[in-house]
Amino acid sequence: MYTPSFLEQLYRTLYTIRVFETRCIQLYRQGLIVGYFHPYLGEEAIASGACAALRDDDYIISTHRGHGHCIARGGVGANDYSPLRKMVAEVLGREDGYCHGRGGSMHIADVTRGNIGANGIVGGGIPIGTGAALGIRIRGSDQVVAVFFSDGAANNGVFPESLNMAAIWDLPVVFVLENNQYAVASPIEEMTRVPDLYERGLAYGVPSSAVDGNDVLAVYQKMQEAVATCRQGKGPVLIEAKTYRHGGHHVNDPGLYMPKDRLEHYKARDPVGIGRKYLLEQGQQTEEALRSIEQEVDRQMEEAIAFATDSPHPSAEEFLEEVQRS
Amino acid sequence: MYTPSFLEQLYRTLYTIRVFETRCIQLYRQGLIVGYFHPYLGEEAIASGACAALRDDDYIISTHRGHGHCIARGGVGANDYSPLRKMVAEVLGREDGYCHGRGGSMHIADVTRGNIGANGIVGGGIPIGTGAALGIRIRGSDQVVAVFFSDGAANNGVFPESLNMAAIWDLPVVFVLENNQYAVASPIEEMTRVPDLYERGLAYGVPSSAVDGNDVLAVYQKMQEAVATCRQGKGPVLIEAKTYRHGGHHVNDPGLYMPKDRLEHYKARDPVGIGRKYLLEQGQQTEEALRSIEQEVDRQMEEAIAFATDSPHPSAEEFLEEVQRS
Amino acid sequence: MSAMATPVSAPPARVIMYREALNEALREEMIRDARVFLIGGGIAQRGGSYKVTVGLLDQFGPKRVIDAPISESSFTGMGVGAAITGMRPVVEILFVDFTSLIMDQIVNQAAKYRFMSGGKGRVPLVLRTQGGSGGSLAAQHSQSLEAWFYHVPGLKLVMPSTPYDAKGLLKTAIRDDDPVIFIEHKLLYMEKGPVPEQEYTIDFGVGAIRRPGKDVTIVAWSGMVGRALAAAAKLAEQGIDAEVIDPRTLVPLDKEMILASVRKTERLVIVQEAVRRGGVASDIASLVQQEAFDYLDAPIAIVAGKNTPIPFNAHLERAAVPQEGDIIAAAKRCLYLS
Amino acid sequence: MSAMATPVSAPPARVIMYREALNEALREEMIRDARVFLIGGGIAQRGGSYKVTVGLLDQFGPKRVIDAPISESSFTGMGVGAAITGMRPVVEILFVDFTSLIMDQIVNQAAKYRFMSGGKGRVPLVLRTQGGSGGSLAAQHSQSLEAWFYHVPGLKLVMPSTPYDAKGLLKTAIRDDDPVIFIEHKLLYMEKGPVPEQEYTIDFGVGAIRRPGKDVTIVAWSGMVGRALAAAAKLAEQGIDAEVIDPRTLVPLDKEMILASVRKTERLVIVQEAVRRGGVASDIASLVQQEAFDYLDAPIAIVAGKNTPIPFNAHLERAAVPQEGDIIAAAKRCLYLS
Ligand SMILES: Cc1ncc(C[n+]2csc(CCOP(=O)(O)OP(=O)(O)O)c2C)c(N)n1
Ligand SMILES: Cc1ncc(C[n+]2csc(CCOP(=O)(O)OP(=O)(O)O)c2C)c(N)n1
Ligand SMILES: [Mg+2]
Ligand SMILES: [Mg+2]
Repeated sequence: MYTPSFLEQLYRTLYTIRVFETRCIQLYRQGLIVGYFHPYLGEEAIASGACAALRDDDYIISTHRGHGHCIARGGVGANDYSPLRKMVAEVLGREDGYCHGRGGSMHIADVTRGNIGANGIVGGGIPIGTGAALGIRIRGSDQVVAVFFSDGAANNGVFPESLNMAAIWDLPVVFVLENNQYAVASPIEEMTRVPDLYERGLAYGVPSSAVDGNDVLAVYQKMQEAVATCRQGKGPVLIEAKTYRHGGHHVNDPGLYMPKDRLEHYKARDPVGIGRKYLLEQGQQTEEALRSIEQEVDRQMEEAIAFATDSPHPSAEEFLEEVQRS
Repeated sequence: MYTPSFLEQLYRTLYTIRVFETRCIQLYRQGLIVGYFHPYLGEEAIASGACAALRDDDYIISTHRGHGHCIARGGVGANDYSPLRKMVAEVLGREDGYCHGRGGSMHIADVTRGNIGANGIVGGGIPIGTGAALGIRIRGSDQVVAVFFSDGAANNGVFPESLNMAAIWDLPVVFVLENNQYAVASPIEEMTRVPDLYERGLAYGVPSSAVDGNDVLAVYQKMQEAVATCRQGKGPVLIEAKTYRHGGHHVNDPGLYMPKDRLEHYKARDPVGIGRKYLLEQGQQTEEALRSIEQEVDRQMEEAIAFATDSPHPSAEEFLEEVQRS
Repeated sequence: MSAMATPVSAPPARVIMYREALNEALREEMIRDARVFLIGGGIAQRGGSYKVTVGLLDQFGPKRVIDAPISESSFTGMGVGAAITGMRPVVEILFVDFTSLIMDQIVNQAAKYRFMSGGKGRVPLVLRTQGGSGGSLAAQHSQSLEAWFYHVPGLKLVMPSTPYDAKGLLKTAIRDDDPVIFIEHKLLYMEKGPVPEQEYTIDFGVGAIRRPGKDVTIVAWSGMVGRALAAAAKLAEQGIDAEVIDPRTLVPLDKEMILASVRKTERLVIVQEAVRRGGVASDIASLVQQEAFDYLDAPIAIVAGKNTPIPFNAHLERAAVPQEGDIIAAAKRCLYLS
Repeated sequence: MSAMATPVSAPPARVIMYREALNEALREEMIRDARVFLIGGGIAQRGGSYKVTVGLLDQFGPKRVIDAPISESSFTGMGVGAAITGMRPVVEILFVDFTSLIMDQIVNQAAKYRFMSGGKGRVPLVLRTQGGSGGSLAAQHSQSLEAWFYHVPGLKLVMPSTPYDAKGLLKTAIRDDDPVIFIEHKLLYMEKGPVPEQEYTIDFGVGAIRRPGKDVTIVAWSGMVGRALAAAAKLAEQGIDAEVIDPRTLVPLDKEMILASVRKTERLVIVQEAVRRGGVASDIASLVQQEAFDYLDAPIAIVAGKNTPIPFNAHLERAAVPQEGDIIAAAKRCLYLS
């Protein structure tokens, strides 16, 4: 059904995100990364599956937990790992980072690839992404926007506001709600009476449904359907991808409040493992071929780290000159 | 089923609101009232029916279209028309008004009667009313809050935010959505795909339903049930009362965009007329008895106008002294 | 552009209203650039509460003149997103009081995006809004909140006082590649003034000397310019020759024009409708005392709104904001004549 | 209260952290008054991102220590409604940057309700929040936005710099019948200082002379007080005797203390972490030049944040906000020593 090369690329994305987060957590512990750092571990399938359904001229908008989206959208491919280098450089605050060290983990944007960017305000990106879709509708093109956000952001009033406006103006936007069931330490069951958050979309007449967020192909298929709806001019779709973090909210949160059995349940349904299995079984690749992909990613990650640590800090003088001119 | 005196009081409220608005519009045209003035004509049954289901120690919160709520809650009774005088004085900006002329039509509050007040920010009162309910829950009393707002306000993100928090904390608040099908000149059909706005409540697990907002007894019954749910500690209820303005958005808006046939349809179902019929038929009152109530209200309104026009403007000197002290 | 409001050699201009001038600016820029679109409450069908957008729906259709639900925070954010991805939105917020609902999208998103993205992203968004008191609209529809935006790096801030400036500055704002806060005044919409037929724009950061004078400098903007000029006329009758400066844009600010005037008059009165505490006037005063310390012959006087929400009652409302007499008194105080 | 930070005859006080002092204030006021409750994000179970509310859930239960969804605008509004109807909410907004989401409820509702209701309603609400840069939290988690609140009639504004003040001022804030904005600083939470065991409160509007001096007055608040004191120490080594004043509350402001000091030193440096343009420093400068014009021997110097969003990179972050050296240089400039 899916070509091996497609499944390979999906897996490469999944695995790259996994390696990026794992290694960056180590860099954080070594003091090389500072500030806030929110890993996407356990949620890799959502960004990977969703972005695979997009065209080059589409847009995405991301969150504070944005490394996965940036990598998936950045198009790390067999022949181009440069996005990884710019990512690592940015989370290290270096001049060669996506934002020349001005943004950091919470504000990575990749305008050239249609990644409008991460956001430090929970929910802040939802109307912005919806506005990109408004621009598309005005221009009359058939581009699509994917707006990523999580369950906590769904309680910011801008979510229903944006949903409603997307609905009445038939905007080509897919709301990808990454329901990892926590906003920091607040469990979804305590933050709403209806933990199936896609029901909120129905109240606004938006086609809405849930999907297994740990299954990259399930996400991809859902997203493909949603994107098709958008491209046909039928307006927005809401996808609630159910998932779970593999750890705490950020690097320094041990996540002790997460019930062990639930965590184990989700870890057993590891998105990277599931993607690997697809590539082995549906993609009919050998274990060896997979290992070679993994080794290549591992190697590229080390190169990215070397690149980033070699990259200079942005110059304070230049910065002050810029400020002076502003 | 209902006692004549209960129906009489309901009708007195309906009729008082009608007379207040009608006469004030004349005062506005005479230049005695200035600023924004949003009549409640056509919606009288909602405030009258809903407030009748409340206890003296309950709270309400109102909107920019708030005269009806203030009169209904103010408890204009056979023997006390003083609220009417304070109302007229306030919309005339006089010292004897509810707010000593500082608030005006858009900010009338009657703290002593648990009317938290009108609001110039559409939707602004929704979280405030919900917060009154939070206070009740913390104190552990069985008071209830009625939050009045209209379809336009339902699109302000604070509505779903507040609905959700009321739901998770089982707050004793009745959201009374006065769906008059317009926000200024914007028709509800253009502002949402799902004009049955109560469906938004369902998405948050809040018992929600619609009622004929022109039928004062239907509103009263719905409200009674909702208030009972709240007093039992079961949390919030959303009531969508469908209605229609009898004219434009404010005094100076002729409302030409309102389709004639729809307007006629609703005028034929005039809430004051319906309340009158209830009193005549269920209440078994004579036409003559009704006329005498009406004449009394008419007379009281003229007295209120005389009182208000006699009331002094607030003193600028005192005002400046207050400011100085602040 | 010359620093004076009207170009010296321009042919005699038509006289039109402030709101008509704004309408022309929007219309011309929408014709000129297909990326420009408008979004706000009641701006399409109704043509706006103050009739600024009248006729634009008919001319440009509902895709470019959009009536939005009462979801200010999100439709402003949508403007931000559209701007980032290549459009030129003009977002209208009916009253500056309601910008309290959209500060996140303006301050944390629009103003910072260019910087946070390392200069790669731009947000060419115009926020049109309207402030000031007058007309008994009470505490939530009468504020002057320019100081909030003035304090935020990444925003430009425009406050036109004449039809001529309204048109020229709005056109410049729409062509700017960064976010511009454009604050109109509710009492000015029906004011008339000369506006040339031919196309023009007005550079940001260039103030206008509304009345040359030598005895005292009066700086005022938006609704206060007229009041300052009226005060200056009365002062002239008393032999006091006031220079009235309208900075027109507060960010960027034509500091040099103000400093040059103060070096000449050695006295400065700053008039703002906003409450005094923490207002823009304080900041201008702080700059002038810093850069023209040795020229000042008297303390800089600030004439400003009182420390109160605006009252509904018209008498109190008037007492709450600067009147002609307050400006005259302040100017005389600077001249040690009171 | 004496104007000094610590009462003169108090017994030797414990030394505790700023965040512990805040915790004690909350705990004591919650014991004292059953109407006091807390609402915010992650304040109950987790005890707050900066551990200020640790242990309060256990002691007071989930009805009075409430973890709210990410619905800042509404849970702040709920605080307003609870306050109007007899409660004493302490609303926590994790970062002052996020107050951009709640300005309507604070400015249009809380601040104006007393006035609009003709004095009949009161809003005894405390908004606790936290600002400032440090720690590479980047542009949306590092702002200093006190100027927004400072400009709004009806709000009080408290910015404690020591554990002692944090406790005493928070207790006063909770007992106040009107809305109080209480802004902590992220770099101060772990700072230690003496805090007496016995109960005390601190009156609003009473500044503290942190270091007496005669050559130059330095006014600083919140995170900048420490930096000003460090600068003063260095200045002392160079024979310059700086007086450091911490106003502690910006509204009401202890103007008299500042004026008295300036009349003595004849020179003033104001230090704020916020960007210069439109900041509180400008307003204080405008007041002082007005009321102590004849005493000033040099222009008032403002040392402030640069006109930029705060960068992520730590080097740039430092360059964006005032450092010790900047304060020293400004003081010397005032003394014409640079
Ligand atoms: C408006 C706002 N409120 C609070 C925060 C603090 N905060 C940062 S991440 C976070 C949790 C967000 O939860 P969710 O949206 O579910 O995203 P997730 O972390 O699960 O990806 C919170 C509360 C913030 N950054 N912005
Ligand atoms: C936040 C906000 N946006 C816009 C306005 C301008 N405005 C005043 S009344 C109104 C319409 C409100 O519609 P709705 O909530 O349906 O109330 P109704 O007038 O029908 O009672 C609008 C848009 C406002 N006052 N506040
Ligand atoms: Mg989450
Ligand atoms: Mg309506």
